[in-house]
Amino acid sequence: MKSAILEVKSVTKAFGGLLAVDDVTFTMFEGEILGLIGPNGAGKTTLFNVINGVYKPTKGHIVFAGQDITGLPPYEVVNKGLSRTHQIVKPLNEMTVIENVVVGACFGSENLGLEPARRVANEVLEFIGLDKYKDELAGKLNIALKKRLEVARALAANPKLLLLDEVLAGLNPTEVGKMLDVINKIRDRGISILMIEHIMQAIMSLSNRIVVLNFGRKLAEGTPDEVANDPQVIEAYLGDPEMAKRILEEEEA
Amino acid sequence: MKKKWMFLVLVAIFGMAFAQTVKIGLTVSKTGKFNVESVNQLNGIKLWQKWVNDQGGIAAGGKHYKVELKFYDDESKAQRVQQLYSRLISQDKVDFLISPYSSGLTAKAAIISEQYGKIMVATGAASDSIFKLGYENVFQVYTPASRYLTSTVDMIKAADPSLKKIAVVYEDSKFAKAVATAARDYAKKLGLDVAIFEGYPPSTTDFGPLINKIKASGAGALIGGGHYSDGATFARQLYEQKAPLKMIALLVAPASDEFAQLGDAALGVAAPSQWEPLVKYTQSCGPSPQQFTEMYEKAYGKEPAYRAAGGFAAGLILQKAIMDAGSVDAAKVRAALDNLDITIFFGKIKFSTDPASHGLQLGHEMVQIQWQKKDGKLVKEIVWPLAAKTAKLIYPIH
Amino acid sequence: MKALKSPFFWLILALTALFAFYPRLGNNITLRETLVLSAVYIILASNLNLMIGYTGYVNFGSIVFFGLGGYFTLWLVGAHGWNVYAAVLFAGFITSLLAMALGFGILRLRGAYFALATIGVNEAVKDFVSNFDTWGGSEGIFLPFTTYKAMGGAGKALWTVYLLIILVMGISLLLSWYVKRSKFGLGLFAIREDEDAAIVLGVKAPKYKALIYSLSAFLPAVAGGLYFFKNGSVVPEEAFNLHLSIESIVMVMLGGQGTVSGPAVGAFLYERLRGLLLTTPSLSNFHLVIAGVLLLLIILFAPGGLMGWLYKKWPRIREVLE
Amino acid sequence: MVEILSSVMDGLLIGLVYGLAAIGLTLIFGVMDVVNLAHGAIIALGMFFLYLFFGAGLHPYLALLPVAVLGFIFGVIVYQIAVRKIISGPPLMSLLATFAVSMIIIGVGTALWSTSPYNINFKVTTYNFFGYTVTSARLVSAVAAVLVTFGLYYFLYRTVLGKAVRAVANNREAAELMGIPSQQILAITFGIGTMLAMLSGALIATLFPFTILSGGVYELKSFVASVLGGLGNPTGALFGGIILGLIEGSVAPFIQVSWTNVIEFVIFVGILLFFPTGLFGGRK
Repeated sequence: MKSAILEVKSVTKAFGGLLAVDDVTFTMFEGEILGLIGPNGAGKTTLFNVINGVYKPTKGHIVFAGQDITGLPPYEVVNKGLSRTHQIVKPLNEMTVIENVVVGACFGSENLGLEPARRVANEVLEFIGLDKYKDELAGKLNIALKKRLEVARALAANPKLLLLDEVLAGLNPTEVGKMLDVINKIRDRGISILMIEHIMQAIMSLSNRIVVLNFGRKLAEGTPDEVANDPQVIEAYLGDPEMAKRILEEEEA
Repeated sequence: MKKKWMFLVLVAIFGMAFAQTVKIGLTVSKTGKFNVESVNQLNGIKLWQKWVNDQGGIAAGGKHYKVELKFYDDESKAQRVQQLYSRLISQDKVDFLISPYSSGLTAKAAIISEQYGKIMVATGAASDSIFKLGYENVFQVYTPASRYLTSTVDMIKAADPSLKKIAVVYEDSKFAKAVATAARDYAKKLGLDVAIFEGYPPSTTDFGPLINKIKASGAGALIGGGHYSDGATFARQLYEQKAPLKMIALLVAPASDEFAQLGDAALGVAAPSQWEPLVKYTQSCGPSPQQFTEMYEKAYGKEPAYRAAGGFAAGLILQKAIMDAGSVDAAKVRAALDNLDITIFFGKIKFSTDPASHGLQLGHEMVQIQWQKKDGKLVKEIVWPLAAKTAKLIYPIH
Repeated sequence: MKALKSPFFWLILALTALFAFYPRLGNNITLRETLVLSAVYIILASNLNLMIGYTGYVNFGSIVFFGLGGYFTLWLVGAHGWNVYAAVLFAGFITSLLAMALGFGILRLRGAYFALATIGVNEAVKDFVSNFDTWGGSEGIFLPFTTYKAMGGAGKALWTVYLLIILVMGISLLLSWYVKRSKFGLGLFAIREDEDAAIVLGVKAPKYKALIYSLSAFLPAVAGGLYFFKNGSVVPEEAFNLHLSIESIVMVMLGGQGTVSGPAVGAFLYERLRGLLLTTPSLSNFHLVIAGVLLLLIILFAPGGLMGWLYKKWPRIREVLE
Repeated sequence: MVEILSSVMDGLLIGLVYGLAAIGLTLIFGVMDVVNLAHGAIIALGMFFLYLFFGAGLHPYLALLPVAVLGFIFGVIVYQIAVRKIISGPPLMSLLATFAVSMIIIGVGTALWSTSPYNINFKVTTYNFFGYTVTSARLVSAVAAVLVTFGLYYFLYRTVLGKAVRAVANNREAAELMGIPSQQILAITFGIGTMLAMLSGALIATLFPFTILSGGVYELKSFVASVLGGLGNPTGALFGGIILGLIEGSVAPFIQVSWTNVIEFVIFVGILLFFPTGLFGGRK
């Protein structure tokens, strides 16, 4: 049995009266790819934000590589070796691609100086296939390249665990293929990956295990096959008329 | 042909001999809050320039120096004053300086004049503190702040020995604060209770809160104010709010003719004045008060305010010192100023030579004026000292 | 030392030397008085650029550092008999510390809120000092003339202070250059581009912001100390003149924010322009209008300022001018 | 006791006028995220417009109407020239653009009127209620401020155009999708904000003397009032103005008046830090 890299322990995050994440617990092991799925508004991105310290959980704990990191600010979390990407890309627009990645390397887990960071950045850009764009301004890239830049920056921090938030969304099939290659290559480097994804085929094929969230709660957990056949999960995704009605009512209120 | 040449050469030589000039530099607040007072002062200085040049210039050491004025607009801003005085000295190469209007600006200009060792005659600046910094080149024309309002207190005390409480409310500026502090101490010495002693920011336009406070204090008389714009506003709002005061004496503003624009709000308001057209001084040089007034009225079509007189006086004092020195050499003129002890149309002039207060005015004295109604028209009357009065003090005013 | 190989480093040194020695030749006081103002503007703009250009925080009240530096210096020299060198250094440090403490508070605000808060801080300090009797209240502090005599007379003291101001200008440019090339600077740029992203990438934004805020206070405070010492006095409306604060932003924009040379060039040009407008009688009434129109044109049509325009036109310039 | 009540009443009356100025500032911020640094200059311009119409023989209160119309037109022009292009840029750009406008206004104003003080000299009656003295000018200015505020609310909540303004404030993109021409709405909003600022300036001019530089003080007061009430919230700004007036009136009896400003700015920074959405919540 491999040791746990990330333990999410009864995490709850409330915004006012709304429970965005409601008492979620799961454990993730070293070297594994764990998929986090669920319908829109299920609280996936909120959970990411709690894990990497953007939000403080209302209740519960986050343990990373045996250390309690609950409530640490994001920059401390990165320093411990936990990086992430954003669903809505956040390139540093007026800086070049390589500078973006150098930022990741400089302020990542190894706290590199500028020169070594530049070497790391070059390696990462080559690894991820962005090297020919390295002197372009990040703001000028197309969306697929920006997504790759997100991954490159996170990777340059030399993480033990990488959180990927919908890196496939908005890409065309060829681009999706390229990104899947990148993710597999990252896994081969021994980096654990926790990923949110909507493209079912992709997540089912990539993940070792999957956690399903619905209305902030953990609905199911298991191997892709187990999850895919879980009636509750099917209901959540396909929905029943009752539920759709209920959601509508809630939204109007 | 030859004769004509000779003549031309002679003219040129004489021209050079007679075309000596003395350059005097200053800044004027053509814009900003001191605009009214400062332009008044400049008018006085320009009148002096014309007066002395019409006589062929300043006669000293067998030469005649035509007076040339060089001035810039300081916008009533302290930061401009220092730049411009540096410029006057280093770029325009003026020989002597006259101060800007107001103690605050003069204090700034004085530093520059001292740093470069240029003589500056300070008019329109009453603060004492400028002269406590160890300067050697700055000479004050006005009665200093420490003696500015003391005779006002005397006047009130004489008019109403039963008065117990007064309020001192002043503009928070270098000049007004110094004056008010001296007045408070003097009033206390005379046994008066200073119920309020408070400054307001120079930019104040709403005196409501202060007036409410004055009413609440039960003070019978108010002395204070600062410069023209705040003083005029203060007086107007005191009138509108019906402040129950028996006497109001404000600095600077009521001493200007423009104060009459306030109409009924001006009535009864008193002010200390550095000079008034009706004063009776016997001059030892320069024009008499009456001659000066006539000259000024002819040039500008209105009665001179004391700032205009102060401007003229500053020029006249410098002129007298150059004449005494017999040259425009700075050291000699400085010595002449130190030794000056004269009476001119503006009053007595004598400077302190004590190193601790060098340049402070020791000779000059204040008069008190009050706005009264004469034949249905608002007029300024001299009401104190009693020997010089042109009308009786109205007391109480409400 | 890698710095020694950079032409830009030598350019800064040469410029500083030129400022220092050119007016000294022939004892040209007129030139000195012009240059001292340029130098002060360059110091203010350069250090403000650390906040606006590097970090993306619009400090509208940066002049508060300059004013506090002036006040601490004149108070220590005038009332406590310190020599001016010790006083300006102390003023620099204490102002920096105050900025650090303040920074941890107001740097939590972003965008317009931060800008408004800095205006509020400047005005609060100005009004406080106007009422603070230890510092002379609204009258300010005037130095006794003996202070200059102790430095070998006013003439000599003014030259000494001038050279010190030029020195501070040189250090400002070097600091700006050094920060830009450092890891610290990289972190600041990341904050400027997207603070949330920078934090997630590991940039300790609160610490970095407070540090740069405090750093951007040090040299202006020292310069304020020297400048007001040279003027012989300091009064609240001159020390905490919000207008000069905003003019500094104009200088930064004019030259090009985020570059090292831009703010300096902008400050120099702005001072020249302002001097020209103020002393030309036909234009002096319109100096504000002309400056305003110029600013508006820059914002609407050349937001990168002069350097941005140059870079666009001749991209190779980037290799020499930072 | 009467004295303290007088102070409080005076504070309330002037506070309403401050509130009107602050609404002009906060409306523009709320709808388009622009902190209008030309606000003070525009207030001063309102004072001088009133002065011009008054000089032409109009009663000052009657002159408020043409001032309002001019204010609206002026605001739309300023928006089209200086603000439109940079409305989506970083906050620095709109701050500087409006500051540039302020420099131009003050520059032209100084050339025309110098920086000397001006006065609106008209007949002012003084009333006395149980020992509280108040001038008609103060009463009228406060009532006018309240009326204009009601007018604004009627516009925002009862007219189609006003509802469009609120929609754009809420979400510009969504409003555009619904077919609301957002550029026109923004221009109109800037016009209204400018109009309110000019009206408040005109009302202040009936009370106190003014110079072309007077706007600065009221701009800062508007900042304080709008931040107190929550930036972007017009009702809050009105109450912010009242609070400011009350502070000015009611602290006077107890401390030196010159400390009032220190208190105001400390509150200002404090509110920004600890209640960034103000005492009454942010934009609505």
